[in-house]
Amino acid sequence: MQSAWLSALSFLVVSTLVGVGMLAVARVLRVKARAEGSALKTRTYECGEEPTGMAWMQFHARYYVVALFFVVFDVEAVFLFPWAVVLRELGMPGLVAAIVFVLVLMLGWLYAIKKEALRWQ
Amino acid sequence: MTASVGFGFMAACTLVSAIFVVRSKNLIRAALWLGATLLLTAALYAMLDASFLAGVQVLLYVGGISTLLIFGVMMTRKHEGLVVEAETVNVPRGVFAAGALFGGVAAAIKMTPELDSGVRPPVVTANDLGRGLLIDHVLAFEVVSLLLLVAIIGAVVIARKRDPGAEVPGFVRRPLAAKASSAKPVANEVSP
Amino acid sequence: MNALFRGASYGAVIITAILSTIAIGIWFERKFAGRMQSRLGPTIVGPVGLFQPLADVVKLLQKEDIVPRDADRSLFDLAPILATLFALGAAAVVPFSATAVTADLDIGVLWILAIGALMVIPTFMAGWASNNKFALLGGMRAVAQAVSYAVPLVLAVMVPVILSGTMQVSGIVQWQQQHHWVALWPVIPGLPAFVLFFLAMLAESNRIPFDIPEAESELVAGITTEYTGAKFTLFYMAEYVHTLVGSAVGASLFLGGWDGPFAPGLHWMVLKTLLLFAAVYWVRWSLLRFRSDQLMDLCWKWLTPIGVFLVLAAATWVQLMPGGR
Amino acid sequence: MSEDASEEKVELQSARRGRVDPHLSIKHYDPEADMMLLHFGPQHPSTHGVFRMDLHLDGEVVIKATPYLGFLHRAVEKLCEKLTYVQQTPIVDKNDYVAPMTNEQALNMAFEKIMNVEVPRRAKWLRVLLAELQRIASHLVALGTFTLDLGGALGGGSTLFLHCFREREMVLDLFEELTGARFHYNTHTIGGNRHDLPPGFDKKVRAVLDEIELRIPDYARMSVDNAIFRARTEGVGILDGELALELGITGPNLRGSGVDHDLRRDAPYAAYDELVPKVIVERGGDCWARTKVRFDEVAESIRLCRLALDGMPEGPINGYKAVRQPTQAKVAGGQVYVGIETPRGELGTFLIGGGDTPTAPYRLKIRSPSLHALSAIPYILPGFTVSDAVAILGSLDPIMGEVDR
Repeated sequence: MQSAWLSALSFLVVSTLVGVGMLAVARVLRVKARAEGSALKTRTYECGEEPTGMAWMQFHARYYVVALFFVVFDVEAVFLFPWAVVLRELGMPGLVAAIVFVLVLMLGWLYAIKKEALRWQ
Repeated sequence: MTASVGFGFMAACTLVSAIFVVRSKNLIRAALWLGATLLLTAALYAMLDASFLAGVQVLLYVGGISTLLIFGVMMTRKHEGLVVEAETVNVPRGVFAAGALFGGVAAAIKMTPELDSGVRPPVVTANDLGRGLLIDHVLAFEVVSLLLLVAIIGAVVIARKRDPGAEVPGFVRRPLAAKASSAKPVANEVSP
Repeated sequence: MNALFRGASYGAVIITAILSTIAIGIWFERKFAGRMQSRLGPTIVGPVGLFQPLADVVKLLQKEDIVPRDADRSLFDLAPILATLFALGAAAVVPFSATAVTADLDIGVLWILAIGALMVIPTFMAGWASNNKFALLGGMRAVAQAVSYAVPLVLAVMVPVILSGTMQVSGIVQWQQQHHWVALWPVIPGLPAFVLFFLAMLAESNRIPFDIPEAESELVAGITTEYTGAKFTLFYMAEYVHTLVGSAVGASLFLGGWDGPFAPGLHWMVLKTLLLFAAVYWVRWSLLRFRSDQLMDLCWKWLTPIGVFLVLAAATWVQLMPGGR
Repeated sequence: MSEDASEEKVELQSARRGRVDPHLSIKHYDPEADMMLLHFGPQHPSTHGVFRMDLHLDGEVVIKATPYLGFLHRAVEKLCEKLTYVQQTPIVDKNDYVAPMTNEQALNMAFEKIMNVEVPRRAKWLRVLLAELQRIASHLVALGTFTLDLGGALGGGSTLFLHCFREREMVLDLFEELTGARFHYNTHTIGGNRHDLPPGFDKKVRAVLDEIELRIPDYARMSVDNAIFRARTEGVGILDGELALELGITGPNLRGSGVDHDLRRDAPYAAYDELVPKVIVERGGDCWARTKVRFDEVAESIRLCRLALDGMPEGPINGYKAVRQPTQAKVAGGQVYVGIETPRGELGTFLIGGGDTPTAPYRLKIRSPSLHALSAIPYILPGFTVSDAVAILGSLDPIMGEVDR
């Protein structure tokens, strides 16, 4: 394992400490209300009205499609990164290969735009 | 030595979070635990000097696939107000299947002499991957794009399945991004 | 062990620096916004209101910690910590000067993108765990937005990677340094890529005109609706950290990082970062907000193909320029 | 001309066909949908006070909207029945709390009509001046709060909001100098006005008008001409003129739907028969058109204010015998209706005199334009998203004090 990864790991640990530390400090500093945990106070906010039903509900497939598109385009990007770093060695054939790769994907993009699959409602 | 202890610890963490994925009653939590498992797998990759793969694992799997799964879970319910519950059934059979798979893979590893030679494998960088993809396996590289194209088309088909409120009497779907010019002209002759 | 210690010590210094910059930054933003709106901004706490952010933090930390009855308690508590962690995380690979870098990973750019992609997890967690309809709507919007804008972000970031041929952030800065980025920065892929990056960064850190997830006039406070006290502070802070770290990333990937005449590299890097940071707030206090469907349209119909085009343009540039410049 | 009319008729029919059913039964809605009932208000940042809508959402699309009113009900009408005529003026100031001046004007005009009191010419011109100044202030608030809804309290919206309020402050300063109050002016009385213009006042008014006129292009750049603003408002919340007339919607909301109707021109009161305003009409019927009408009316009001200052006649400002005690103003009986064009539309006062005491009305009914504007919500909101709900509500510019009274 490269040493840089260890440094990055310990950086993340320090970052976590920021959040945890803040919550710990707040635990000491914060006021304890007399009516802590009272039914009125812990009710979910919904503009002062009693909430109707829970917020945990079913969602529509269009959200799913956006995530799917993200994954597809990210996979594309992930394949392009190794290409990007060796582009100079590859020369023209490498460029052509990538252009073909991207154009095929953009066909899919064009289809999606035509069918308005990415329209957010 | 420290490295293998660290690796063992990470592997154990991965395993524990994986168990949480299957044992978790709440599907959303299961999906989040899956995210944690995938993240820890990325850490394992990083420990094995596969930096690029580790980055890709986080970017695609934790960022993308778990989001996809969360959305998928959010889509699965029919009734408002119910926490998604999932029950683990057939535990013995599951354990048996997992054990069999583990045994098979372990045996395969054991039987492959190169994997057990104790020699550290070469570090594969993104540059090596790039050369491999675009010089040795160009065709595979191009086929991947076709695969992704199929994925996009599939996604579009899913999305087009239903237009909410399409055939409800009295409900009119307005064009969301209508321009003012396409707005309905209005009465002018009525003036008191 | 040495590496671990390096990470911890550099991390402590960099994180402290980031947090204090943000404290000043909040003061600066409020003064700046005040001037734009023909008012004074904070004036009471300290000289010219300089201690206002500090007072705010102390006030927020003293607030009562209210957890909604119907919330998923553990996820509710975990989300703000993760938000801070992932907002800060990208700073690990940013070189603040030629030497001041915590972990100069060979896949630095990928690390930045990966950590950025992780940000959707705490956002969704907060929105879902609150069991509040506004929070859930905000959370879903936030996830969809972050996930969508990650695509132009990745494509924009790929342009400097292609031009310099490395994914190491310090490598990209060095490449710019060697090629006199000010004079020779290829305008065709470089400048539009920077604009694309800036837009995607605004969206990723939920700043106006892309602050749909929070959208306080519609969704009250989006995912932070149910959060009080320290947990709210963490979210609030994470947003600013995200913007600042994003600015630092932008400065090093597109604006030559520590490279600059007359002054030490650190000064230039800080200056460029702060200028970008200020630009974000300039935009924030002058524009209105987009609607979520317009946001998605903008991303998928315009920014994504432009990003793809820029990537190909950069690749062509590299191939056509003698010596790959 | 006839061709035009027939074309319009066809379009009207299609507009009616495409109308949303506000009583849509949710049971008949798609059972597959991800339905959510969201209480929007009363404690919500952008409901312009205390207003509640129950939104049935499919994802983010509103499929049914049910407004609930009455959170700010203060029984003003009933209170007026208990007070003497003179005492009522400061009470109604609080109805439309963004434009108090026009409230008291409407009330006092009803008193004058039922008591047959002639208003002197100078008082009429003064009333026009005050009403138009109030219109400027009120439309600035409407524009500012609308961008606040669109751009958020923590963004560009608040920038325009504060700029608008700065100009509104200048108008309020003028009112303060004239009447001594910033809100409860109590300057309109039976038969005219209470406060005459102090010396040098017209110069100050002109300075303020010049200042506001100077800033209008800036506001246009930040609102009606801004690309994001247009993207957020164009084609959103389309209210066709037919529906608007059916619902009794008046004022800029009606004129934004292409109906050329303005009481100042069509049924002149005060000095509007001499100072005829240009009526601004937009045909879009969407949020942008409504805002644009208000925006252009500011400029028109500035013109009218200047005209009123130029031609302000000399003379007394009150034509009614001096009232020493509140009980001196008496009405034996009869009923009147007076409607005036406030910044929000037709503010009507229906008054039945007499009853148990001659010093108080038997019944006072205030017809408030905001109430009618809100009645459009179940029709124009469905089909749009939650974000648009905020924009549509903001563009109707309702004032809850006036809605609930």
